[in-house]
Amino acid sequence: MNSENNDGHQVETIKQATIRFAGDSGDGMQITGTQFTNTSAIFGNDLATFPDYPAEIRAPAGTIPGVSGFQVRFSSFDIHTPGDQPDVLIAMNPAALKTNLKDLKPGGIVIINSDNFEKGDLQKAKYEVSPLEDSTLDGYRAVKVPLNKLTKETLKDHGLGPKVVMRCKNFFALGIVYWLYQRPMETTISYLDREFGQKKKRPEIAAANIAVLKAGYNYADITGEFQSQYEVPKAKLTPGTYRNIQGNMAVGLGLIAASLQAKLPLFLGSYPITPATDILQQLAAYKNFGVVTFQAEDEIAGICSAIGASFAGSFAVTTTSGPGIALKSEAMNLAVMTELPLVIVNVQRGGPSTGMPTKTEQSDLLQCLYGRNGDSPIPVVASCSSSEAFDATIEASRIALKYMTPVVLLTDGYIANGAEPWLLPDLDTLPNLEVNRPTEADKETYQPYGRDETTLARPWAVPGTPGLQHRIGGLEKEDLSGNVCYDPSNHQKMTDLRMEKVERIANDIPEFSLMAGSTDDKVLVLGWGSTLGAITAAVEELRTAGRSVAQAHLRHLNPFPKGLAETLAKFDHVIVPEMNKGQLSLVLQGKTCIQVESFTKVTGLPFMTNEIIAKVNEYLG
Amino acid sequence: MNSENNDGHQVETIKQATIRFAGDSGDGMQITGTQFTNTSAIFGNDLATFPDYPAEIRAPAGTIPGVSGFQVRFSSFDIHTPGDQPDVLIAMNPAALKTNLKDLKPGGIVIINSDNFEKGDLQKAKYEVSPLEDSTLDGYRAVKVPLNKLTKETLKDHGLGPKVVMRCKNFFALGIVYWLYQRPMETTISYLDREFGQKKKRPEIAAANIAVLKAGYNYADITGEFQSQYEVPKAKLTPGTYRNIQGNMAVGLGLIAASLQAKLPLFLGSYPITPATDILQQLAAYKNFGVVTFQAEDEIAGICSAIGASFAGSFAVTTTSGPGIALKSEAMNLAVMTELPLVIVNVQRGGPSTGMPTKTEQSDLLQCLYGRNGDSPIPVVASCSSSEAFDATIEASRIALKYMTPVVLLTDGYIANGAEPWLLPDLDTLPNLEVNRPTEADKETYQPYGRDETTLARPWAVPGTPGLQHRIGGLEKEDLSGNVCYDPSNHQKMTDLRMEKVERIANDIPEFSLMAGSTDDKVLVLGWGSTLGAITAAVEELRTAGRSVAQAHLRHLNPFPKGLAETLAKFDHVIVPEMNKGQLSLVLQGKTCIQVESFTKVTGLPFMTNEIIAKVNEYLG
Amino acid sequence: MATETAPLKKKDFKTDQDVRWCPGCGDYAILNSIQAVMAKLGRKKEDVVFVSGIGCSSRFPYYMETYGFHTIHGRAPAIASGVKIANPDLDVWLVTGDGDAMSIGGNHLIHALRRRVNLKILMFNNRIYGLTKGQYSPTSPLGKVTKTSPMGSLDTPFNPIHLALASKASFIARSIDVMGPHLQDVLMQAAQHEGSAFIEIFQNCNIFNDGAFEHVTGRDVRADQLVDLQHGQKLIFGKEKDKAIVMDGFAPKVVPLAGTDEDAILTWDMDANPALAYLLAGMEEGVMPTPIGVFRNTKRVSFDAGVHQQIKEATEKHGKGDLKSLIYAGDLWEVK
Amino acid sequence: MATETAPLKKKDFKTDQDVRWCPGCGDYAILNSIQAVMAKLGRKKEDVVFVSGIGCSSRFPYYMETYGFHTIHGRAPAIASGVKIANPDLDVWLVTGDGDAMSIGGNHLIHALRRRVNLKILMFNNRIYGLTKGQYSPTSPLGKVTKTSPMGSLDTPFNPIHLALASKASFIARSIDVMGPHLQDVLMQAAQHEGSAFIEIFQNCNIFNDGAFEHVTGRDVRADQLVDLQHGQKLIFGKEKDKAIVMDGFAPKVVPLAGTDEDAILTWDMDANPALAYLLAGMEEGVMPTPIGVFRNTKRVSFDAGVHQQIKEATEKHGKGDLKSLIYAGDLWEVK
Ligand SMILES: Cc1ncc(C[n+]2csc(CCOP(=O)(O)OP(=O)(O)O)c2C)c(N)n1
Ligand SMILES: Cc1ncc(C[n+]2csc(CCOP(=O)(O)OP(=O)(O)O)c2C)c(N)n1
Ligand code: SF4
Ligand code: SF4
Ligand SMILES: [Mg+2]
Ligand SMILES: [Mg+2]
Repeated sequence: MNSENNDGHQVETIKQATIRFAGDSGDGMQITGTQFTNTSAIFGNDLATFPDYPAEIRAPAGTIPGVSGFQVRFSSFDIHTPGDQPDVLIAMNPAALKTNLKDLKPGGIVIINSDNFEKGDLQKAKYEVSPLEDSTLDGYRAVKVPLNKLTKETLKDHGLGPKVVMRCKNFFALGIVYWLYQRPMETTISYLDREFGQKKKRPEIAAANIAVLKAGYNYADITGEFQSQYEVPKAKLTPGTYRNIQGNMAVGLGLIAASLQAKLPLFLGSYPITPATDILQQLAAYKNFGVVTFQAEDEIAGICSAIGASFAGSFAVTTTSGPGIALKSEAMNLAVMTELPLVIVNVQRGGPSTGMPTKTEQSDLLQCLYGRNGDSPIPVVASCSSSEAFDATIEASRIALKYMTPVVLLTDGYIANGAEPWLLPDLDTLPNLEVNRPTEADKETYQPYGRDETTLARPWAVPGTPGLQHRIGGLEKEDLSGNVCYDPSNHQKMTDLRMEKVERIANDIPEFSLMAGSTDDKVLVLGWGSTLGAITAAVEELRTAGRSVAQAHLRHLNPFPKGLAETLAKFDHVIVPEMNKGQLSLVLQGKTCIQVESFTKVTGLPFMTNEIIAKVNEYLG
Repeated sequence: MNSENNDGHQVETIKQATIRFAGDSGDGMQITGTQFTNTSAIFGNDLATFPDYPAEIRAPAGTIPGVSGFQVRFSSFDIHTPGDQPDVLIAMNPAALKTNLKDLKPGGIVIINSDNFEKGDLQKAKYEVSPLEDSTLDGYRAVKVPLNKLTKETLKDHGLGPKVVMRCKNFFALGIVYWLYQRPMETTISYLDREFGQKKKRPEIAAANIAVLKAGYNYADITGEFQSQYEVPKAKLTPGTYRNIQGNMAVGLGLIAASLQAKLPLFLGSYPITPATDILQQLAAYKNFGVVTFQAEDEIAGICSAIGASFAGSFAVTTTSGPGIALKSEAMNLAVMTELPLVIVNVQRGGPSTGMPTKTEQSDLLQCLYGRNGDSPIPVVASCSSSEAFDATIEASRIALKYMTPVVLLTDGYIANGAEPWLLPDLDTLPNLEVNRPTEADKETYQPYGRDETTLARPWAVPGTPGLQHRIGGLEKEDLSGNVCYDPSNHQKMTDLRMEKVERIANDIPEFSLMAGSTDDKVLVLGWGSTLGAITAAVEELRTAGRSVAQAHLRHLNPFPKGLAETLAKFDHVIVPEMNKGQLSLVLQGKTCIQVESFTKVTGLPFMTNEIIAKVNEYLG
Repeated sequence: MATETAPLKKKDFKTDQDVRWCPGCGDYAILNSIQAVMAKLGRKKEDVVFVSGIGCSSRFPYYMETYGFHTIHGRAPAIASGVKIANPDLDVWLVTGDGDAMSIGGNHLIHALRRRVNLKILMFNNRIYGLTKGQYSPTSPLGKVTKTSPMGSLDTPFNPIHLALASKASFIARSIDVMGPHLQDVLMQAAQHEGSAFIEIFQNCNIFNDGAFEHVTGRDVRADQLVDLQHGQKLIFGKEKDKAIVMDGFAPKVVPLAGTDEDAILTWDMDANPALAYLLAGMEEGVMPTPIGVFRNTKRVSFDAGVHQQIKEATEKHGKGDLKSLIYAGDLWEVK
Repeated sequence: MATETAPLKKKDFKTDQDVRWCPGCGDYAILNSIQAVMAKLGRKKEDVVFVSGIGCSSRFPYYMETYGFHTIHGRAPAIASGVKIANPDLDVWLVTGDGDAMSIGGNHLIHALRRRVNLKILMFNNRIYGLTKGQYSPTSPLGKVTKTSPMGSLDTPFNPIHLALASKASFIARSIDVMGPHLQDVLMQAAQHEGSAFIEIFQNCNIFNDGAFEHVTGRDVRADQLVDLQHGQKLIFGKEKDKAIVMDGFAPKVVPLAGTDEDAILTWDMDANPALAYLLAGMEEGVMPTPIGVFRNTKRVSFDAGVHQQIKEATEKHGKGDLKSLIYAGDLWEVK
């Protein structure tokens, strides 16, 4: 659908677009991307984003390791991924061009800051010949904009130092893109006013950025560099109030919500580690919710302080990433043995070892399930998207508090840093997580390892309660009394009880069900975690094309929901895409003996929709 | 076969006997048991032992937690386990009687120190009525001996203090048992001379113990308390030189042998933990082999020092038990990423958490396979008996050095503390473990992450080698160069390479094969680790009875030997006995999709032969 | 109920568990002193928590009729910190050994001390790993022959008082298992201190390191080998109270009291520069007298109090957090 | 080959890797000084190993044309100990940050120091976690506002020199990123020391903690805020060399040089009781001058040397171990 707008420009209405902003880490690409995202969200598009940070704090300016990217996809329909290939690439320097151009859609638009292609710039990006002068850009629509010059020009009367001026140039680029997609500038203008004008008391900075933003918009309008403008109409989204949210923030809010629903103070013991640090940082700001954040000396002290707090009666949490889980395993086992509630958040990143801290992966599933000495069952809940992380967090908290057990909540770097619109929940629908604690009145009957008949949870008697003094620890416990006990049959019994308690959670979670398709379909795509978006997009596309494919997604990795094996058995092929070397596949086969087709990817990048489509097609023939 | 010996006593010739010595931890039961074992070994029986220590150093004398036991089974044929039920029980006090009587064979002999059944003694064992006076001993042949009195009497002229005198009474009991089984006393007499007379320069102690030993022997001979004596003839064992060995000692010797075969100094970084401490203690004594033992401040420092030593070119090892592995996981992953050779010995104990430190279990298999962040393949080798631990250690070392990888060697408390005759190896048959290191001459072609075509091992260039300076670490490595690299396709490639390197080890180990039976049998019993003895005994017995059962035992848990899946598929039922909740079963099913029957036991005690027989019969119908 | 107000006695702090240390172990005497101190302090049993790590000493909580947590090796300071920060109304005591506290747990120890979490950390120092049956520990002397050091240990030992000083502990003391009244006095002072208290207790392990302290704590030598630090008192000691400590340049020296100028005798001043405590704690055992008593007792708001103070201030400033306004925050938009 | 004997130059210790610290980071200056020191020391490149943990500072080994190991967070002292004990012929340097060394790695640090493993441990102290983008560290001052302490940190910081002293390090020093000649001098002394050397280097993180040391190291204030410890020299400092340190009871005090009795002025004596070093290291930053230079340099056989000495003695005593007699030992019996 093409048309012309008031200014006489041609306007093409499209259903979706994907833009990637790429530049040096000093170029403000994350802010630029976030601004575009917020504007589009408020405009009413559905959207998905993928920020891609460099590993170093500040790799040398202009080099390839220093490139920072932010991809946003927005649409007039329901979308699930930030897009396989961008339609538009903004490349602020040669390094950004070099690392990102290969992803651009053939024929896509690339907006280049041509001022940054001097000899030195090219060298830093290891270009021998300028890509503006050879065939590199063939097949793309390259728009070269002297951003530095134009920004300087725009601000020449603002009386600002040259460094400050140069820091505004990302808003020139943003202006161009706003024009290209006919976005209103208000959201960004009021952001700049708020952030720099009011909070940081630098109204001159706000004014400069606003001027540059408008200049960029006008430049695009006037120069006619672009063949047409595009319009992406509003999407039909579920009615309600929305905000954009990153996964780490959603986890933080979920934890506070759970603590309020449980009427227990929240205690977070943690040690900073990429990409989980944000949760600690965010919760540190919520002291008026009674939240205690304890930045411990290491991961072990982080979880141990949380175990102590749990013993003392708090709703206790620890947050980390893969290497931190490795360090916490011994203490996780103490929580298993003492049957204390504890939520362990693992924001997964590329492994093994230090691996690729800033890249995403789903490769800690086996570690979380099995990475402890002895038979040590721990429930595992996995979040599947940045906004759903709120619900997954509450679910993990519910299980921990109700079953008196540590619970692992898995997210990953993609969920943690990615942002998406979040339909805010009706607070009345949040589960009541209140716990029933024994009191002095129960003195005569209280048994530290007595158990609830249904859940098998032991009672949570907290220090300070008169008459319930007792002692717990990591040695095997005698049934009921909790005394240290080396009796052979007791060890068998307690090992069985610990297992069964976790297995019984399956009675308390939804049965396994399909999200799309039916058991009449030939192929089932079964995922978990952050691959949800890519899988959903792929299955929707396949089903629209009439292919016989169904979809399911596991939120509970331990225990599995009931009915899983029965349902899997009904398909010719069960494809299990994972960002690891087949960890869920191993567990599925191990527990059901049903053969699944493991489809894996460990590049540090999320699946692309097309990859999954291609895989499914292999099995559909 | 009955007869009478010279003294006119009736002598019954039997094929095997099982004796359990039980007393207070201060009563010297471990020494007594060991003496009987050594004597029987030298006499020429086959044998198997099972020591069972109390958890406390010195639980209060006379109490139930303070009971220490030592079971020895000896025979005139090839045996595999220390016996399900003892024929003779020596109970030095009421607590020992209470905890052990239930295991005694119906009609078995119980030799009781009747001097230790005073009121106070009974209270400590929580007996309300003296078991000597009620029906407790009905159905057994109880022989009450006033051991204290007789010992005192024997030593009245030795001029020793009363404490020292009392410490001799175990040898009175040993004398009785020697008489009962017609054992020569020489081995013990020369042990006492050596140990006390020569080493500790206390000849009076040696003399006293020898006197008491003989007194016990004579007492049994004269009193005629026993209906008959027994004779267990020599076994037909493979010819050669034998010694008795405990598993921890075998591991220690295996490590030294490997270091000599590799012509590399042995470096052990470790932190004491039950039941692995012995290995550290033993190796500390072998400094003249160039062995460096480093008692680190904790498990993490233990493995890290070993990783450092490996980088520097030593044959590096760390030893621990389950909780220590939990702590070492992060560093194990560093060894995976840096591809350095390292042997990690895990002497498993009862878990989870601190669990039951002095009890045996096989529950760290999953932890060792999967307990690390990221996709982190580590080869796992399991020893199946105290003497075989020597070979298993060399095999683990071979893999580590040849494939440049950390390797986990699994033993357990049962293997570690149990002793059995060891047919000493012909040293010429030990594998040559010499490594080929790049030198200055390879300067031009050396690549830190270049690889051997067959093994995929990278070259081990050690500091001090001119021209090969390079840098390694835990971040993802670029193929060949080893530089830090976040490139998506490189991460995929390196993850695949790390996996494949470990998988290729399957080309270098024996194919999967049956130890007994054939694929025509209906049932396969498939075990791993220290269950070998019980399984072998059970399968032998079943096959002798004509049952259709085969047996196989896995030494390599990662990678599995070739042909495993194919062979398993040929049986109606594959029974997998394990001292855990089904860990190998999960992995077998996960990797082969062949359903196996998990048969588990977690009581801290080894399987009994009868338990396995019963299980197999369930499937044979 | 009458029982609620009746003052608790020592025996009220005994549990029904059998005490499982070796007969003759110094831990018994310490247990006895601590139970006595509990009774004297008059705290309710339910408001007291004993946390321990792993080791012989760490079995301690089983014998105290309070809340108790026998945790994992070395981690007790971190776990106890969590208990205390989560509920500052509890009295949190920590029992640990020289291995538990200074080997595997060294980092948690120094961090709990420097943070000044209000914990009473009792380190039973027997200079050996007891539970694992006799390996040298970080407080075993150089050259110590043990199962893992058959030719003598090469590890220079820590001086626990030095480490506690450098860790900025706000209360630091030393006492001896068999010196009940002294130990109880020190423990009472620790209990009343607000902040991180570290108390080293010399403890005899009669099985694996018998007599390790005999040369300074033996009944015969004690008076000449120990000097008790009493605030404001001159450092005079000896069976006959005939010896004194003076400074010789920057080094302490023992001189006969007779003939020494009184002003020259060092006066123990807890509020002096901590380098003085460092100096005295550094006197070579056996050569100089070994100081016992309180090395440090400073006032400063504890970490846990600080945490709850910040929560209070934040709540006063921003109002008590409310879920609705937390979640419905930031850039919102409505879809109709 | 001529190159084998030609003395190495600073540039010979540079690698081909791009240096990836933020422009302006203090780490650049330190790298420069260390490369210079390497050239001066004249060791062969292949005989030097740089080990590091995780943090901005810990990227260091990538930039040194020696052997290098960028390990895991906090564990470098343990790994470096293994390297050095396995091969004492190597020069082992360790680069770490205040978080890597004193947070997660605190225990390994104090143990490596007390053992006196012959390591040169360089701690780049920027009083912040740089790599994780700005959280308070164990050396951040009380009240420090960071991302995880929005209302100010409640953690009392460590004094790294105090901790090193209490850990019995045999060489202890402090220098400053931008004071190249001083830093190089200190590093040269450390290199020549046999034992565990700990060197704290004040390092500016211009991104997350810019100017943390400006009040003592700034060009204008430096002369008045720093005092350089030189063995045998009086503690006199100030732009005009007009101030001196004297003792006031047991506390140090700054006085004008003019009018002060020379004998009263403290003389820096490295061999004095370590309590003197403790005292000086404890002078309050900003209020008293901050000491730099060498706090301690004692002679004592290093741990790694001791290990190999024991191996030598055992071998002399028992003969070189032989596999046959090792395995064919104990009670043997023959089956025919
Ligand atoms: C993770 C872990 N590592 C090692 C051990 C083994 N271990 C238990 S106690 C102990 C040392 C005990 O020494 P100390 O703290 O001095 O206590 P003591 O027994 O002397 O009172 C060791 C090494 C363990 N239980 N857990
Ligand atoms: C096991 C583990 N926990 C946490 C982290 C995250 N982490 C990396 S560096 C660092 C702190 C760095 O601070 P510092 O040692 O002072 O170094 P700087 O970056 O300031 O030079 C942290 C918390 C990690 N990499 N590994
Ligand atoms: S081993 Fe030593 S410390 Fe442990 S209980 Fe026995 S005497 Fe006490
Ligand atoms: S963050 Fe700070 S310490 Fe790290 S490289 Fe940048 S300036 Fe240096
Ligand atoms: Mg101890
Ligand atoms: Mg830092």
